[in-house]
Amino acid sequence: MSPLWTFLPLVLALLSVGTPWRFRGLSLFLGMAGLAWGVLGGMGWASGLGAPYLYLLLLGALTLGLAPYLPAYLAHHPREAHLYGFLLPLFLASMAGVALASPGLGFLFLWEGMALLGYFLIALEGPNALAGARAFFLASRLSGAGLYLAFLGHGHVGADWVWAGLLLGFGVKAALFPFHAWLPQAHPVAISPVSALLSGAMTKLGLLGLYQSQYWFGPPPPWVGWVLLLLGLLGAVYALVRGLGEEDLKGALAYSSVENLGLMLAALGAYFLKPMPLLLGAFFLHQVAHALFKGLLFLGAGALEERRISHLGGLFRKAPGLGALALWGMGVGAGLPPGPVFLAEWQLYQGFLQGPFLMPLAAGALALVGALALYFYVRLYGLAFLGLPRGEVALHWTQGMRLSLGVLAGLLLLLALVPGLVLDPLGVPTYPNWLLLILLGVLAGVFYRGLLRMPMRAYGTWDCGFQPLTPRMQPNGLGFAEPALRLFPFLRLQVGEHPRLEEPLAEVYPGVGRIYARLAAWVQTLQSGSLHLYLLLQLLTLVVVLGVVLL
Amino acid sequence: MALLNTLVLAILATGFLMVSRRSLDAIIRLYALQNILLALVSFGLAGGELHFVLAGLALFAVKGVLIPWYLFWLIDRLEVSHEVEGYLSVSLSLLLAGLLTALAFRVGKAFVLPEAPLPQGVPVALSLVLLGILSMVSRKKAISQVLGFLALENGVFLMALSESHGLPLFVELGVALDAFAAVFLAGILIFRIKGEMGHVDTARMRSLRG
Amino acid sequence: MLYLLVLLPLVVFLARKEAGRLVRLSVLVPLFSFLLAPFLLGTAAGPFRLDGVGLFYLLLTDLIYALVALFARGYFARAEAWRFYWAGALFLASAHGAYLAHNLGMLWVFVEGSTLASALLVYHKGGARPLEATWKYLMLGSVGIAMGLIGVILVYALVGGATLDWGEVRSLVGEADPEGLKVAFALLLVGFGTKVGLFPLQAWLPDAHAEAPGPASALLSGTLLNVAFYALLRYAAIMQAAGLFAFASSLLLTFGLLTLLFAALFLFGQKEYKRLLAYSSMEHMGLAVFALGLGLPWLALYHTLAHSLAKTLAFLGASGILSLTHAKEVGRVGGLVFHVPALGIPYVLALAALGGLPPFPLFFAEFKAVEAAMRWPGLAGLYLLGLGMAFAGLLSPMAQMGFGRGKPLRGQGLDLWILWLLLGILVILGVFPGVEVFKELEVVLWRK
Amino acid sequence: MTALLALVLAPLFSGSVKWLKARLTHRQGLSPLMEYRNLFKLWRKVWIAPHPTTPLFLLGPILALLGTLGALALLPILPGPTFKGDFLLALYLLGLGRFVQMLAALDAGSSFGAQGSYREGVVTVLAEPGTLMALAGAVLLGEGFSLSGLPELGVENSLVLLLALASLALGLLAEGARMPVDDPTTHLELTMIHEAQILDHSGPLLALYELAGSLKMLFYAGLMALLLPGFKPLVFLGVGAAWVLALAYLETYGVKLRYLRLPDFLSYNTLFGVLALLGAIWRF
Repeated sequence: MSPLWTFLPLVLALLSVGTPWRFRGLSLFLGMAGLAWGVLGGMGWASGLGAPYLYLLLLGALTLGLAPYLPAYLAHHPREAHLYGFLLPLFLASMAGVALASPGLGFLFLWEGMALLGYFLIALEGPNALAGARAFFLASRLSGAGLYLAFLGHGHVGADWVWAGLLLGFGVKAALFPFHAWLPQAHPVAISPVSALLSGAMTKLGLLGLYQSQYWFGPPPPWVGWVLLLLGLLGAVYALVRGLGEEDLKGALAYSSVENLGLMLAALGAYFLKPMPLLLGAFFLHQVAHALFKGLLFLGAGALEERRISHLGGLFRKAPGLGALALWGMGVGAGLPPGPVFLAEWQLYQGFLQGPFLMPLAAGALALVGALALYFYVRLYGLAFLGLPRGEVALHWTQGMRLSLGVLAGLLLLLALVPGLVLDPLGVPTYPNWLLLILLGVLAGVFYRGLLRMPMRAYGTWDCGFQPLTPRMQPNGLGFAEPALRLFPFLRLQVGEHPRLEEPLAEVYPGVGRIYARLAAWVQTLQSGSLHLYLLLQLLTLVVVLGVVLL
Repeated sequence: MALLNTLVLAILATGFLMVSRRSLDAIIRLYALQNILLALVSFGLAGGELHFVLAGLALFAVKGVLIPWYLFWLIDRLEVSHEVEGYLSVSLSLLLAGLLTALAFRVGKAFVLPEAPLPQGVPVALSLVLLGILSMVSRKKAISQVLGFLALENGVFLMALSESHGLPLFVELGVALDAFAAVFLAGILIFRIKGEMGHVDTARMRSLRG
Repeated sequence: MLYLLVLLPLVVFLARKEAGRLVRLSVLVPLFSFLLAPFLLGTAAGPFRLDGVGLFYLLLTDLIYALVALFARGYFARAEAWRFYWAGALFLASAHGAYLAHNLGMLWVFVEGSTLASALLVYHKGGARPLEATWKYLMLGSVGIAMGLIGVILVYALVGGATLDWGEVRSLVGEADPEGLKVAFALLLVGFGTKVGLFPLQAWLPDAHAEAPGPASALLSGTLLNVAFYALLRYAAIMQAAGLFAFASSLLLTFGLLTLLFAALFLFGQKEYKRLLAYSSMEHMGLAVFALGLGLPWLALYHTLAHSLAKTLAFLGASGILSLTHAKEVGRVGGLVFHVPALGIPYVLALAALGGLPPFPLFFAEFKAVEAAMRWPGLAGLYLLGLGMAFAGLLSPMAQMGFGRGKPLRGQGLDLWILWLLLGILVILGVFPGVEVFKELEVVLWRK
Repeated sequence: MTALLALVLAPLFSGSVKWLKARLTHRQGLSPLMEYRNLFKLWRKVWIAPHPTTPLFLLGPILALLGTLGALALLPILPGPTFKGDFLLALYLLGLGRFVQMLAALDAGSSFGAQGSYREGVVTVLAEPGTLMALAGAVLLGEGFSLSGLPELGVENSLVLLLALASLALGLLAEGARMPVDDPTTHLELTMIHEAQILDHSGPLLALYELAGSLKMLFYAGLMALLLPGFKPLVFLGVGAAWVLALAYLETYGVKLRYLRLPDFLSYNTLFGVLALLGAIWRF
């Protein structure tokens, strides 16, 4: 049962792009492909064939969720719809191919091909997506160079160098701390289905690669574990605090991706230091859960035309369905008990506390990340969906989107009820999460119905008796996060007429770019246009080469 | 052998003069003289084999007569001052020429091959090449650059003569033909440059940068 | 028969200045020689002999010339098309001569001939900037080639003045004195290096390619650089036969790496897109020389093939853009993929191919080169750094021209299907590299 | 089981605190049992639905109560469900309650509710890590990695457990929104943290919040009880009484910290947590 037959639906999807059937064919075949990957991945993972099959399960679930979304979304984004219809199946195929490939030419072929397809998918969005697409492409090529060093240098270079290459290669793709800057620039600017795929599926390839490298290149030296652990946690905290100050909704979601990836990297680092099934459970469950809830949130964000948080507000009343699904997504994302992400963090805590040397202190950092995540998602959900609407928001909440988000939410619920899907092959015991979920659900329902039956009277919100409250009185994006931003050293908040958030780290990469540009400009003065200089150069070359040869 | 030595030294002298003279006509005449001397050297070396003599004669005809005549015709048509402006003053260019010749003699020893027919010709040839490049680098006018290139070409031809009695006949002819074609094309270009830009000074042709 | 093959392109002159016939002849002649050449493999006539490597480059040149001539039909106005086709015919004749020449002297003569013919191509119908570019090209090319001639003379002398035939020289060179051979190779490398565009000697390349009319620069980049590289290949084979390849490879590697790094620096922030493509040609020629230095001539052949096809596609695309927008700067052209996808998509994919991205052959070439270069990890590191820098330079123009802000325009009057044909060939070559074919060619060159 | 016990005791606990504060200021004060009648009265009142509300407005108080009850259920004072790593679930159930409470505050659309919720968020960010590390340190010393295996205060592990108790005490003050962090009896909306979030909730909703507030304090008291030697329910009652005294004393004589001074105050909590964890790792 070679996994190749799962790519058949993709070929059909490519053929179906031409048909004038308004992309129904595309979504049908993508759905089939998703299902095929899900089934294959599930069976392979259950029979212990290894991590690639779990990735296929994850990719299949995300594609299944994405399939109904596409026709609805592309209907009101008609520009370049056919190009998207052509590139998306290819992009999915390349991701699945990378998961199944072993290191060498084939792996790198698909890896760089994925980077190219990703670049086109982002750049197709329009001129304002260029900066993000450029950052994405540079980061992907940097990771490609790292992989070249690792894969080809395996025989010639020491294990430390190979692992340095792997860390660079897969770390950049999995947003390891210093290399995370490209992700919050690239993912929000793409159209929502693409950013869902990028955040949900592509970043996991970096994690999968790092995990598989221990089989390809032998166990890693200890420093790799510590680097992953420390940078992962540091990246998580940094991303959350920076995300708190982020004005763009999808930008904030991208920062939350960096945070979740940081946690997964920390789990992997801890696993490399002390192999415990608990940590593996945390690593894999978090991946699947993150792919689902991040896909749900990005696709949800796609339904909104306006993306600045300070102009949203009161969406729950305009689209209760979207509000409820987004609440479930953000609840899971914040790591609250009934959700699978909490289950992953719960295992991660225990893994940290039983770790060697000073690893238990990482539990403190994880608690900080948990608290920040809570604050982050309250801000995101509260300002966007609750309170008075701050501005006029055009909403495209159509039937296809409802189905797609419903599928993803359902899968998340399934994962919460039966975490064994991911955890059983690893043999990790968990507390009966389904019991907690059902109990909370039933009791909350009973109380809710009880309160509804009680007599109530509609009246205005409490306003201290002054003039009535206006929507502008609610805090905006930066206002809500202001006290937290004061706490952390790595961000500077300029309060005043136009409050701005300065991020010192964000100046580092453009700075490097400027230095390189100055070097290039200096070299280009060599091409000064004077024929005499060129002839002189020729003479000097001749003299130097002869000198080298004769001496 | 003594005759050959004097001829080679004469060629070196013409090379020096070509670098130092300021007037274009003088340089072209010196170039013609250099070709004559070269032809004599090739006859001296030929030692009676017919095709060497033939090659020498043909080369003399092309480079000795045809090219100088073409250059004279070109200068008249161009109505440009016969003065040679350059970056270096006469004394400085002579000093540099001397330096380059010393370098050529020092390096030339490595170039001499065991059964070279004219061992003392190789360093002179190398110095002619270096002088040719020097004059191209230091001269501003387009024509003087062509002349520098021709001096370079003579140096290469002398190298061929002194290393191995010159290249096979048709290769020699091909080289000469190419040299003439290059000069001919350069002539057309100089005409167009004069027409387009009103001057023939390559130093002011610097619009293609970066 | 080989004389026929050399003189065949001159048939184009029969059509004098009448554009329609010129185009037909200019396409039929290379196609005819494309079909005829394989049958003449191995035959010899006077100084000419056709062996595997010569045939490979001959077929490549004919294919590219036919495509460029066909594309030029839509590009040039009817009146001035004859200048391009005449100069092109001369260039094709000298290229045929170079690939068939088995005598090293004749090889040099034909390479010099191709320089002069391509000078005409660059000059086309004049103007201040093309004039300046042509003059510089002529001067730098001739001086470089003259140094090459000294090298040929030294080789001829080292072999005792017996012969200049490549085959015999290769067998006789075993006993020649190594010091002389090293000096000869150094001179040849500097000589032909100027024609290939290696680092310190590359000043003419961007001017010539940027000022030449669109299809002419495609010819220059696609085929002229290969002529000089072919000569370098021959002399590298001689050095290998003489057992001095270690010395030769160190020189080749140094020049290749220098060219790569400096081309990458030149590429960055380049304002005009044709100069950008010219520097990319310089970079890829550096990569080909580097591959030759690694001792993998089959990889060098593969790299030049892949580069020629990709660069022809890019330059044809660039000339299409120029004819539509009349803007030379990257900043004034934008959103091609949105406004005129038939031209935009192949052009952007061509830039991606030049950046060494997977579905295209240059990725495979660079992968194999890094694999072979890993013997000296520092070298491989520098190589990767150079590739990264070159890609950074290519990225922003690709982004701006492909997807940036630009005024909508209509693509008309150009044969854009040629671009898609070239794109198809590139993808096929990229996915199925067919390494065995190149290994056989290597046997012709490299004596085990 | 512990949850039911705590449910019964909660109104008594908050009532007696109010009664003792009144006595300390020489006022007669309501009897501690008054709180039960107060809750019952609130339960039967008509609740006000502020204009722009969503179902979350109701879910806020419900899940706040359920979360706290769930956390209390996990405390092994009286036999109840225990498993490895249950202390994490307990703390995060409190987090669930807090999450929905903050959202409900935002829902009413008033700037006070929003200010209360983001201040609560900051307090959580400051207090949570310390408390969790302290608890983790204590759990590491015990066996079985769960609340049931917590070590009692003895001579050899006295330092770690004292630090844990101190950290839990500060945690109670921060989470329970008592004096140094937040003044429960203030009327000035701008100074409130916890009270601001429940401004718009009235009638039964307010009753649920009141109950949840005092239950949360009892949860921390229960945690501290687990760390002290002796028969668990009795120790729990003792600790509860001690906290009544402490809170009353604090709130009559203490003063509320300025909001921007909170990080300095709660950094002690983090310090104790880190020291407790280090102590547990290096066994000093």
